[in-house]
Amino acid sequence: MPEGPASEFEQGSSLWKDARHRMGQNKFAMGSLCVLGLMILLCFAMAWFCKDPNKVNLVNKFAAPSEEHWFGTDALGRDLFARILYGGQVSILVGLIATAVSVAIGIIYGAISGFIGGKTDAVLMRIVDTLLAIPFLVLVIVLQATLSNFSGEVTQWIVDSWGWDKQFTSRLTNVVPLFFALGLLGWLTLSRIVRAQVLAIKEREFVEAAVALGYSKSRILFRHVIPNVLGPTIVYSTLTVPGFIMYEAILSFLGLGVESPNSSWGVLIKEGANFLETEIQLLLLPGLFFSLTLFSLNFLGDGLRDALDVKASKD
Amino acid sequence: MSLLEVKNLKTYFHTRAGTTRAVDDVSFSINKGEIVGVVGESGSGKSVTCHTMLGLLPSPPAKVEGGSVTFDDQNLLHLPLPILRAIRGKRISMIFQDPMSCLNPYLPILEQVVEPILTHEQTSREEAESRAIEMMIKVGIRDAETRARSYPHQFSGGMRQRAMIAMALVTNPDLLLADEPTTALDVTVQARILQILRELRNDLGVAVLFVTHDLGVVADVADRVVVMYRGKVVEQGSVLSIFENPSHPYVKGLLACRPTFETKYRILPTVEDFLHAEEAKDGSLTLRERPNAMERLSNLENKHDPKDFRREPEQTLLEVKDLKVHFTSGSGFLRKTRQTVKAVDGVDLSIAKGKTLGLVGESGCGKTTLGRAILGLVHARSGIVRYDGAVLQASDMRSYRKRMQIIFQDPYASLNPRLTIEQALTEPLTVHQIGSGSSDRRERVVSLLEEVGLSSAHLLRYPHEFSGGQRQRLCVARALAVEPEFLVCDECVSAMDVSVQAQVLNLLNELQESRNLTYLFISHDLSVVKFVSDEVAVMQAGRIVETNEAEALYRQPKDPYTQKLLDAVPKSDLKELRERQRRN
Amino acid sequence: MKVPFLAEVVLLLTCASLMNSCSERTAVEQATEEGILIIGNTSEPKGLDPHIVSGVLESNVIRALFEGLVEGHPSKDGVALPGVAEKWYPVDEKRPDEWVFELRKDAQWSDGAPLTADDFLFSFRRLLTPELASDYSFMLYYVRDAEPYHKSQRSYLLSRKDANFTTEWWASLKEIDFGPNEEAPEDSFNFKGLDFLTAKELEAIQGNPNLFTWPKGVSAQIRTRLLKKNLAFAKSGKDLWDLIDFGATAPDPHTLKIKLNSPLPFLPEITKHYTWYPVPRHAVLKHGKIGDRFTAWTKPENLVCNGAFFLKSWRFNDHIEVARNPRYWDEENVGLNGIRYLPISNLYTEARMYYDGQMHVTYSLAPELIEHSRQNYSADLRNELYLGTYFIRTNVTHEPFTDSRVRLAFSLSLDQESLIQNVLKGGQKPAGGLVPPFGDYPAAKQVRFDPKLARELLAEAGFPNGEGLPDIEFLTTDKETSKAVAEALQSMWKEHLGATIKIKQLEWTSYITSMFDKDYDLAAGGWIGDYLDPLTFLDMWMKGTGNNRTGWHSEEFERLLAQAAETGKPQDRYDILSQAESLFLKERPILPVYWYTRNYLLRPEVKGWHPLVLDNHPYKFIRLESSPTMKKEG
Amino acid sequence: MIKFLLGRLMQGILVLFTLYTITFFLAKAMPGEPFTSEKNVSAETKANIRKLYGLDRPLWEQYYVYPKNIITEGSLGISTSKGRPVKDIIAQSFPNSLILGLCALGFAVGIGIPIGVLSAVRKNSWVDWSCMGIAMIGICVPSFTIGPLLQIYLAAHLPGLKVAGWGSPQDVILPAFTLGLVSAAYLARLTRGGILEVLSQDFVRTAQAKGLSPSKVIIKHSLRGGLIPAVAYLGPAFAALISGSFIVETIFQVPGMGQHFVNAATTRDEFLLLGISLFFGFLIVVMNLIADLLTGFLDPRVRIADNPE
Repeated sequence: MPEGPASEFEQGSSLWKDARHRMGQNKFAMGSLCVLGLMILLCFAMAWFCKDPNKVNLVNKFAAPSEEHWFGTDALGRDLFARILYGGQVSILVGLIATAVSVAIGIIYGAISGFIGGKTDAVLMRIVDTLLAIPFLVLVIVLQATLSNFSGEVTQWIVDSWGWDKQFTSRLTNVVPLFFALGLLGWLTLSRIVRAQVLAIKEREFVEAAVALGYSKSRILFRHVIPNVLGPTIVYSTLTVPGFIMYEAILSFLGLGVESPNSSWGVLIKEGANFLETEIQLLLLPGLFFSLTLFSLNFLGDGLRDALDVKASKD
Repeated sequence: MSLLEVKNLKTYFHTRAGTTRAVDDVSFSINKGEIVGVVGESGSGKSVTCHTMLGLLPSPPAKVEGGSVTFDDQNLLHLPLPILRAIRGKRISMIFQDPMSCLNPYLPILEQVVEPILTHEQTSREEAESRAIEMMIKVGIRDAETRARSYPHQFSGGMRQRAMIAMALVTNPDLLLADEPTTALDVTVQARILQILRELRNDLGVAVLFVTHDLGVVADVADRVVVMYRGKVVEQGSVLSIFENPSHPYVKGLLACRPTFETKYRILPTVEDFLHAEEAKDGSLTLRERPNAMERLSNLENKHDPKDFRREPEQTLLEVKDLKVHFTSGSGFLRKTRQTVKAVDGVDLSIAKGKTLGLVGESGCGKTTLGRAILGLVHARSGIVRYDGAVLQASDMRSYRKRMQIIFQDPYASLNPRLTIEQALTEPLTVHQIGSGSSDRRERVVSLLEEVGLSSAHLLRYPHEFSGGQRQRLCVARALAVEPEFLVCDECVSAMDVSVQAQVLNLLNELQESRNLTYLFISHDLSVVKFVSDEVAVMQAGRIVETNEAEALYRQPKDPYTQKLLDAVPKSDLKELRERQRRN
Repeated sequence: MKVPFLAEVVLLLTCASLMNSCSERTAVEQATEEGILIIGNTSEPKGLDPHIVSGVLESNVIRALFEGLVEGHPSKDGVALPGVAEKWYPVDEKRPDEWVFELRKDAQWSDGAPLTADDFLFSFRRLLTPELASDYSFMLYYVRDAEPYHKSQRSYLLSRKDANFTTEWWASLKEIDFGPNEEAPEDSFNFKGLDFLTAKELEAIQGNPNLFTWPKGVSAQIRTRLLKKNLAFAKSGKDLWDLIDFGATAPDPHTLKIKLNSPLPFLPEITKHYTWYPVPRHAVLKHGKIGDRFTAWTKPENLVCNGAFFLKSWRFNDHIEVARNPRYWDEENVGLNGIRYLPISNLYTEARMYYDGQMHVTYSLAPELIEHSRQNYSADLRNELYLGTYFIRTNVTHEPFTDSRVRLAFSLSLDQESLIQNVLKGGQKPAGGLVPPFGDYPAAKQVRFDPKLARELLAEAGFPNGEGLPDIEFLTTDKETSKAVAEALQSMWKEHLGATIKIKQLEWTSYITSMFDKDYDLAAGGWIGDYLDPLTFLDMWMKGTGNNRTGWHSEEFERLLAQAAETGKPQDRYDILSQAESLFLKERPILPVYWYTRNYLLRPEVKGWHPLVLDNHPYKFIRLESSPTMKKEG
Repeated sequence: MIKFLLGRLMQGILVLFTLYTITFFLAKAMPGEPFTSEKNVSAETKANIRKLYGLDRPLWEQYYVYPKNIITEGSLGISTSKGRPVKDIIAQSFPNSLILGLCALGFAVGIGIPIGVLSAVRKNSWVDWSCMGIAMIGICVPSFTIGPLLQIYLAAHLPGLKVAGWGSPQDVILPAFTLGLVSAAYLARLTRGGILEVLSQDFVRTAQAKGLSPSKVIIKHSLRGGLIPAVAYLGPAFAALISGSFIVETIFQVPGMGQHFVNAATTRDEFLLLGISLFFGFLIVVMNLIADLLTGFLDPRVRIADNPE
């Protein structure tokens, strides 16, 4: 499909231009966008001015919030604020990239399944059924085993041939398999939703018009069908982000993901949950950042859906 | 005393974009047992008036700004909701335009018909059901006892509308609000429904407020007519007086722009020929009559003899031989039997280059499927389609796409809502590699737009920003972008107001002349088909029952089915009206 | 459609909870009254067959159901009380390599069958039956001929009494491996091993000697002879059991005589381990053959036992309940009417259930909750020394740990005290050596925190201030606690040595596998003693032992262990073992960090529960006394 | 109908077989093996136990023996970690998971759908926002947080509720709540969307014009169509709910099936793994089928599908 991706991109610009206009009028969405922007600013820019998030000070564990440590310290005396910000980097990236990967796969897979229909559809959907039943943990353990050596080699290769900083590179090569794993697993339900949407869109006359105009199947799929299923898909995919972020925590404990002592919101929350009786702020503070981000992401998704819904502005 | 009186009703819509005065100072009344037609094109406020009466408008954005609707000495607009609910469906019932979307697809028909009884009366379910079935029989649903438990989608359009009517009448209401009840129906069905409404009025004394955009229908059924334009009543009076002697320019235009069997000219007049509307900044409207409108109309009539300019046929462009398209149903689940529907069952036809073949038939007769099968959009089971001498194969269909195009019924649904006009029109050029480079293509797009009466200012807009007529022009422009020789027009004006319809029909005629196009014009509207076609084919149940020169076919139908179709068309010429007046 | 059903469920639930709320008593109060001890037991047992299971939690149940030759003391470590045996003594006090156990005459099984020495012999044989594939068979290897039988060393057993083989040779035959060789190509005879070949296969080799590759040092004459003997035996269809001269014998139904390979002064200690418990011969054979692993004899309705309790009910993954065994010989002194074991794998849930009054004893206590418990349940919080050591394995085949100075440096830079106080919080003891302190064994004090010396040693090894050290991978498991410990250690090594440590967290089996494959630099680990002797900590570091996994070995170390095995006098033996430990610590292939303590919660109404380093509290001495006030928290 | 069911049955068998193949090779690809232990187990013992489980046989043989045994003996193998037949493990733990899953589903449906409806009816009001906010919390807050919170702040103070355990009927309340929360939240959102879609359709106006009360309009005319997206979601979700959840089961001490997914993987118990994966796959196949049938029941139009020949 030669013109597929290119035309989608071309399509994208005008689609978003139009959507942006409508977004501007949605106060909730704009507010959410601001919160999200602030969060990204905090985690990616502000974090550089923070304390070392991995500086252990065993004596000063569970310190109360102070000028020195804004949010206090954790069980090993590390600055909680810095850990939340640095953890946010991983979690935001995981959330966004894994969602993007799964949305990309899910949309294309679901769209193809729904668009072609018939036997292909049945086969593709049964494949989804099969994949849904594969034990997740087993897959992760196998992935971990195969990828861990691989990522080490890749790190070495990047360091050798491009001269990148080793620390940075290894952090990157450690997290990338994680995105891969999560994105690979997250698209299953999404593809079902997309498929249902495509089945409805397929019957619309403009698709038939496109056939009549002699457009290729891939062009019709990418330019006429998929853009029209984006709205509901976006809303659903914002709902999957929290799942991804929490999954990341579980994977990290299995050796796939962020490497100790680095952290992420999921890991902070998971660890914090163990201090419920005694140090509940270890759960609440990362939880606050996490929830705030997800709330705004969700409202943003809703706003986007409305903005992308051309029908909504028809009167 | 009148049954219902609307006085100075004002309903406005307040949206972010501004205030729309949907109903602006409207007054009229209905007496017991009277059928009043409310006529206007879409957006004239006729439906909003109806909905306002029963408080069915979503608020916000709608708001009643003034006036009263008096029914039974009560002002419906100020009734508390529970009391209004007791009137809804009991004293005043309503029928809506689209029986498919207005019947709940998830519930059996019977369930929906008994619902008003069970809601408003203390009756046992059995009794309610028997009454419902009785009413369904009365409105002409065959085998009502057995079919009552079917779901809406298992009914044909006409049957659904009958079910709607049954549902509305089952509580013996005093007033029936019928909002475009026949618009989506075939002529024969429409004729039957109109007949039923008349009978009901005669038998039960039900008053009917009949809302429609079709003057022909109004002439057929109504006692009095209220003509609305842009939220205002522009004229009201008895049917005869309006048809005989319209005073308002809009009404004059409306009457003139409908093609009838008698229409002889090639270019239809439009409402704009008669009416000049000026919108002031505050939204108020000034309507002025264009001078000499009638004069120009008669000029048109004189100048264009339809047969004048038509060349003799040169060659056959399209030939269809024994085409069959079958659908199977039942491969879905929960269905016991597998059925084959012969949508197109052995059709032969041919169209000469530069000519228009009209294809008429009722919905479900297979005419749309035939059109699509010719273009290879639907897989044909057997038969041959020969185009320009060559037999079309499914495998090389794409190379013919450039030469054969289609225009669909619903211009909104057939434009991708996510593409700007420029994108939508440039795309076929890119795909078929017409024009060199983007600037050349852009020029072509602009000239296409101008050809269909739009301008380059519209390039960056989205379909939803256009009116229905403009959208259909866009569809035409898109179809023309690949410079086809042959166009299938599938009910392409059916959903339009007459004034818009006139514009589009004029456009099609102009294009045929300028580009020497060949049309297959599919429609259920016999008047329109007659207006555009050189030759007309009548289709019934997947077969063509009669083909003839347009004039000849309408004058002397050979097939009884053609005759039946022609009879069903509402007669709105003055002669007929006077005759009816006399009868009454 | 769904609503009425749902309403029903809700109604039902409400009714049930209302009814229950009428009786405000907690589960513990009720159980105390009934004399039932509710005890946390982490997880669902893999079974209750003493010969098949190998875990602590299984042993907790088995100890209630079965009784061995001797019984543990409720409050003293290393003291044996009469169990099935009334009396026991070594035949020769000076060289305790033969023991006599006099069984009580009234010993009987819970179904009334008499318990005799035969049951013990049957049990020993069953444990050693190769087909049973018991993990813990080696616990019987002390007994004469137990090992060659269990390992099916047919060639060895056939040859040792043959006059044609010299004594030295057949002694060495034990070392030459005729067992399975996994490196040989599959389906080859070497892959199966000479000892496991059938008569047909042996005949094939006789016909074509190239089919089997003999180990080095086996002369052609001996080859022929071995082959012949093996063939004759395989043809005879006899069991290997008939060939051995098994150390355990029963001169009469109530006497058990056990002949050991070498002197073992602490044999009674070892017999406390459940692998030495008797199983009912009649019941086991009723449900299968001696070597059948999956038989129904341990099902609640079939299980026959000889302990203070019998199996009352077993709801998979929910609970196991045992009840007082009326046929137990000492029934009148059993304090409990029953014990209910709950398989609670979530530490936090367990603690919360305890706080909620649902159990008497927890299995353990999460470090995060120790402080909370200390404040709110100070009387209940137990903190007891446990026979276990937490250490870090070094991979001595990986740079830089090939150098003992580096290993020492890494050990010396561990701030054990700080780790215990701030991270573990369970009152653990900084490990001075490998073997935790108990009894008369002199605990080592070689391991300490000395960052200055550590830096010097590291510099000496060529890594001043950690320069030149490669990135070091620290392998640990997926538990939250191990993560916190790893992060703390990571920062210590960073601070004191300038080493860059990468923490690699893996789930349990992957972690063990990585360790097996020596795919690590440093690996967290620990060891809990099986019995009360230093050997349980020391013998795993011998060459080729399954649990070594560091790649380290030392001939001197092994010589010392062999010498200890031949030493009968306990104090002398301890001294030799202590020397071995000291040598081990000097080399330091592992970095001992702390000695375990057990932290758990225990209700005050539980009496007779005393600290024991093996945590094997004999249930018969425990009793419950109602305390007057018990309320729900808050 | 019968043909349709037969077709889906065939597809289901294919799905299960593919699932078996993938899981089998994944299980073999995991590092370590069932008898990996930190105990000092001799090579001979390991060889014996491998033989006992048939793990010494060639891979292809192991590959076909397992399905063969399912068909011929109805056996799912013997768990290497629990030492008992996999069938028994499923038979003993699935009923508990089923009860818990049903209650969680009941809760999710009982809370999620009304909230969704309420939200849709009061669209863009504070009711809508707070309902959707609650739903969002339900989606955001992981069960390993909500579970302990319930234990500490609810169970410890309320008489009749236990922190954990699985003995009396009320023990199901907290785990079912925890397990069902996410589903309830999703359902609320899906229902809201579905109802809004239906409410914008013309037949709702017809119902209003008949004089029906708003509640009747919602219940009778909107709910059925509005629930279709929720039902489509419920199919796989239900399979996931009744197959148990590791986290909820370990927090609340429920003897369900979910923990076996994790334990089988971590102990490399491949027979248990295969057994429960196939069982889960079977549930998914059945639930999707039921969801499809239910959609057909809710939407009479789906029952007719016209396909060109």
